[in-house]
Amino acid sequence: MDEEKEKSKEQEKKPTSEEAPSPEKPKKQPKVWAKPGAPAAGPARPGVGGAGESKPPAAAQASPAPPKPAASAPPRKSPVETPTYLDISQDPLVSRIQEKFPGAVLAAQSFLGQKILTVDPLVVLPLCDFLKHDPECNFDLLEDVTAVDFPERDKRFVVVYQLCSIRRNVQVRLKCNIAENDKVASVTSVWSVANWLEREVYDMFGIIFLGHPDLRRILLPEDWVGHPLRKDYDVHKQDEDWIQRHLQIRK
Amino acid sequence: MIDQIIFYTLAFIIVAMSLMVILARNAVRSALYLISALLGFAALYIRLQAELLAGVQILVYVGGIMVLFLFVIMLVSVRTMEHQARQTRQWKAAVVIALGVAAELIYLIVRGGSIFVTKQPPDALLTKSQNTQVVGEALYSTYLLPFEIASVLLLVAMIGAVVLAKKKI
Amino acid sequence: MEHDIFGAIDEKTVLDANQVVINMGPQHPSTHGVLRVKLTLDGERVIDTDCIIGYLHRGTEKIVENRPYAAGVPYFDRTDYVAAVSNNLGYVECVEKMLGVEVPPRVQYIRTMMTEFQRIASHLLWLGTHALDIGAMTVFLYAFREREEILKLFEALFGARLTIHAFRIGGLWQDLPVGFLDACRRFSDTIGEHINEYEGLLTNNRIWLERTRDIGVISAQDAIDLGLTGPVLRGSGVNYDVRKARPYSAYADFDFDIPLGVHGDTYDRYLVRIEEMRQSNRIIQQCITRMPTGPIRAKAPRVIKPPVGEYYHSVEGPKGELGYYIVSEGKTSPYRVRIRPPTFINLQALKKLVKGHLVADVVAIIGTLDIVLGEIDR
Amino acid sequence: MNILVNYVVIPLVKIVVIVAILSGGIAYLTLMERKVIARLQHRLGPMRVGWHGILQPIADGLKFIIKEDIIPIKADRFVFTIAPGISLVPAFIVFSVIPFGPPDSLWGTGGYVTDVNIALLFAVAVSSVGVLGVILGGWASNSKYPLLGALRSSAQMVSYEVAMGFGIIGVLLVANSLSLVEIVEKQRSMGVWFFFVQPIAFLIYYFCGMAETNRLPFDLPEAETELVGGFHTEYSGFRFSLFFIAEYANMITVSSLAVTLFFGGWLRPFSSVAALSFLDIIPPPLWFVIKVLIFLYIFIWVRGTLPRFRFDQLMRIGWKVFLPVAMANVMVTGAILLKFL
Repeated sequence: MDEEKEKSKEQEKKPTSEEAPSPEKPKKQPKVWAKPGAPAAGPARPGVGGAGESKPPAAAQASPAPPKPAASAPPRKSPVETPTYLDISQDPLVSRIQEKFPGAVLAAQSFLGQKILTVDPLVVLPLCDFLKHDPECNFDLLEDVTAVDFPERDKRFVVVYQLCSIRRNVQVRLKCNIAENDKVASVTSVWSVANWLEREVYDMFGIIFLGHPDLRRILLPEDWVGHPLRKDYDVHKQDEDWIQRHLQIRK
Repeated sequence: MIDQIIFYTLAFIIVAMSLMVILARNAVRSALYLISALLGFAALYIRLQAELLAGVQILVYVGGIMVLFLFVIMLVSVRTMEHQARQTRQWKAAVVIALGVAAELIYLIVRGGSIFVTKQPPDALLTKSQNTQVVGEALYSTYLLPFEIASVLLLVAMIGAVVLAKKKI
Repeated sequence: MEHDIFGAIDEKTVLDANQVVINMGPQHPSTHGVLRVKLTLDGERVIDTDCIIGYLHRGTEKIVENRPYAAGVPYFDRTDYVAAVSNNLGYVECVEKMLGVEVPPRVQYIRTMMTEFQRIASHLLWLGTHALDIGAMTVFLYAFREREEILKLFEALFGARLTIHAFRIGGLWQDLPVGFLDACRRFSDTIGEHINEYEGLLTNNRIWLERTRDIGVISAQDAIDLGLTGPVLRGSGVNYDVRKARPYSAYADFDFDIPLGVHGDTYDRYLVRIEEMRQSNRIIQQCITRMPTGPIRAKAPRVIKPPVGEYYHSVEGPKGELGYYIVSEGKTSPYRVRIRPPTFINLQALKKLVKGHLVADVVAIIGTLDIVLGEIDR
Repeated sequence: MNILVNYVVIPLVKIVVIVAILSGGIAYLTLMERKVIARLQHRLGPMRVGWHGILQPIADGLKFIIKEDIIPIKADRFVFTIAPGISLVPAFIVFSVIPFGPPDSLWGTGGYVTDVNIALLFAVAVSSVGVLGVILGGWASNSKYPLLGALRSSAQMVSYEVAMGFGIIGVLLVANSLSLVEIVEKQRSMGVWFFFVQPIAFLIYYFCGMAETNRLPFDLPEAETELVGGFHTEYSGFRFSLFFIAEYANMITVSSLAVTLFFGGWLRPFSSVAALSFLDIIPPPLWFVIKVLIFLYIFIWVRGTLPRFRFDQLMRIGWKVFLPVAMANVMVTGAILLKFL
């Protein structure tokens, strides 16, 4: 099932400069494609719709967004824009960064109104320091650090920093793509909160943060093998290995 | 007769416990034996109708000082002390002192009671409820100076302890 | 002044009890779960702490990667298991945002109301356990008495009390049962008095003041630097509440205040949470009186397949900013779901907060951080 | 023969009776505590065993006896074993000097086991021994939480013993005797309970008593939410129950002494007012018990209401509040007595 083509997903984050009919806020029109009146969202105790069994009849492709074929988007009857990544390289924040760190921002996009800057991993630390202390940026709160694994890409990991400025009440997301053995600078010196967050990313993805004061596993035991949130992590095998090693239980 | 039995029983307990104090390898057990010995003394005092002394003995020594003893012993790691050498190079000095004390004791035993001048207090002082009062009067009249000297000494010791414990005051 | 005469004595040789390492937890009554705190003590004074967590790690984020979107909801009941409604709200809204589904106002109101009930319930649990940690046993039982009423409401509406699978993507499981709003109103009318009751036992109690004032002080700047959110942040006087900063659900429609602390100590955080319960009650009352009619489900797709993209949506959970970051590859199950766990991040501040305090304060500070291990370990 | 009866048989009988009553009283004190606290907290408390849980203490006792008695492998077995006894025995010995009836009661043998002339000193001294059991138990467990509990206990004990002693001296000055019987008699002859003469002394005594019995808000040595039970963390089964019994026995001791010293012991209220003589319908020992129960109730009430002090605060209050106030009380009392008597 689900023989959607996900192979063509690699460079999907290409900014789509042409035709920006989709606004910042998601235009939320109901996408009706269940039978109207049928209990759509939560009919009964068991979760809605089983695993991907209901196969959409035909790809809808109403959406224009060219670089990434939106074929995988659910088909819909009413022609509604599928939200896409929009280019925001003219955004004042981006230009502010660009003038300070030329070339640091590899891509500036927005998705559903959220700003996403893909930055050069080499400048993460100075850039973060700048973003925090620059009075015009003032991103004083590091909300989250996490990562996403795309094993089929060259640079398989995306490290994601979710920043927020409490005073200006704006958010921005920094992303940097790194390869498996790349390291990225720790931002613990900028925001103390990054300490545990980066430890968790290390624990779950095996990404090394340079300059981290205490880079140990945090949720998993010290002697755990592997990094579970990687897509190629075999849960069952690892689990059995660990149990065998520690509890001497054999199947 | 009964008096004798009681006395010798108590004396035996006290001596045995005192020996255990120095023979026990574990400091906390030593403290336990010391407590037992002190309680034995308290019992002796009661037998001598010195109830106040017995009460003070328990209150001050058993309830107060031994608590502090244990406090200190617990802080010092007893289990490492157990493994330390019991025989130090001081044993020669110890033998000399022990022999001296033994000689003294033997002398006292040989000479018997004749070297102790015992004064029988007036009967009135030994009546039941007067005990405490007698001690109090003696302390604050006849023995006022030693009493005050002792308290000053204790004060000095206390200040010294505070200074030692708190480097930065 | 320094006495050099004593310098020659190495204290360690005299007393090697200067530093004791003591394990608080993972089985300890006041770590609120299987948290293990390694305390390095000098006497009873805390020199250093190290939190060892993960005993409850279930790999929630990994599990939901392999589940359809809708089937992920119950897993988030079990992260912060004492605030399941808030967790559900964050996830459900995040998926809805990605889908572009707008839920009807009645759903918004019900969700908001139930989330505020959940906030009160969570704060009650916090209050009870926090007070119990400090030795005030009666408050604990009082708080549980009222929490029980909330759980009964949950049971009536959601069919369960704790892990309740409160919301569905696109709406609700069922409409409010008959008489539900009256029950809510009854609760809402009395909770104020009950809060006064707790305050009567604690707020001006000399011992309570001594135990909480100037304990675990954190300045506004440090709090932000440590990524604290929720009442812990607001106790330091930082006005940041996601309900006001980025209103979601129906919060924009209601009048409520954000209580702020001044000193950033345990007592201020206590006051903030107490006042938050009152404000939550205000929201609930507004919800009850203005409850709109209408459908309880949006026209959401049956198979939920958000378009390729990513979204970070955060809600103000009872314990802080609860964020969901979902990466979709256009499949029926999310490519990656990241939970921003507020208590995980808040717990990190423990090290800073307890430094120099006594063992008894560690308990008070763990209490004031209002942690829940299900969420920390996920 | 007469000596044998007077000094052996009668005291022995009294001791047996008192120990029996006390044991039963302690058992039902636990039930009372649970019921009262439950009442304070809007719940029912024990309801299953017997009518309204009336047999609960027996079930508890059985449970304690039947439970496995665990001695940690690294514990000091000898000390670990005897520590609960060291705690328990003094708690019971104190009752040998506490009078619960006038000297002419119980067929002229006196409502007490013995009336020694230093009874008050004896009571204070012996009850101070009990803490040794706590300390030794905490140390012998060879575990960190119990050790911390033991350290707290010893520090707390030493601090509060001093203040308590000074508090009692106020009474001594007024009563001019250390005998508890005479203290009560003095209250009758003066026609006023010493509480009204020495209210400050009473408050200090009672608070220090709470501290000495490790009860909230002073229950730091056990503080189950911090030290997971403190000194008795490693104890289980019967040995644990000995500590438990000792704590409750100490509660009764403190209450009994408070009644004896400050509230006229076995005397009925207004014992000098003849118009109230109908109150004599209740025999003196019962008056004593009633008063003790009131104080026990206060113990429980406080536990249900107050949070716990922190250790340093506790020490500060002991040394910087109670002790100076108690000393001032002694001085003022002494000055007044010198001036007017």
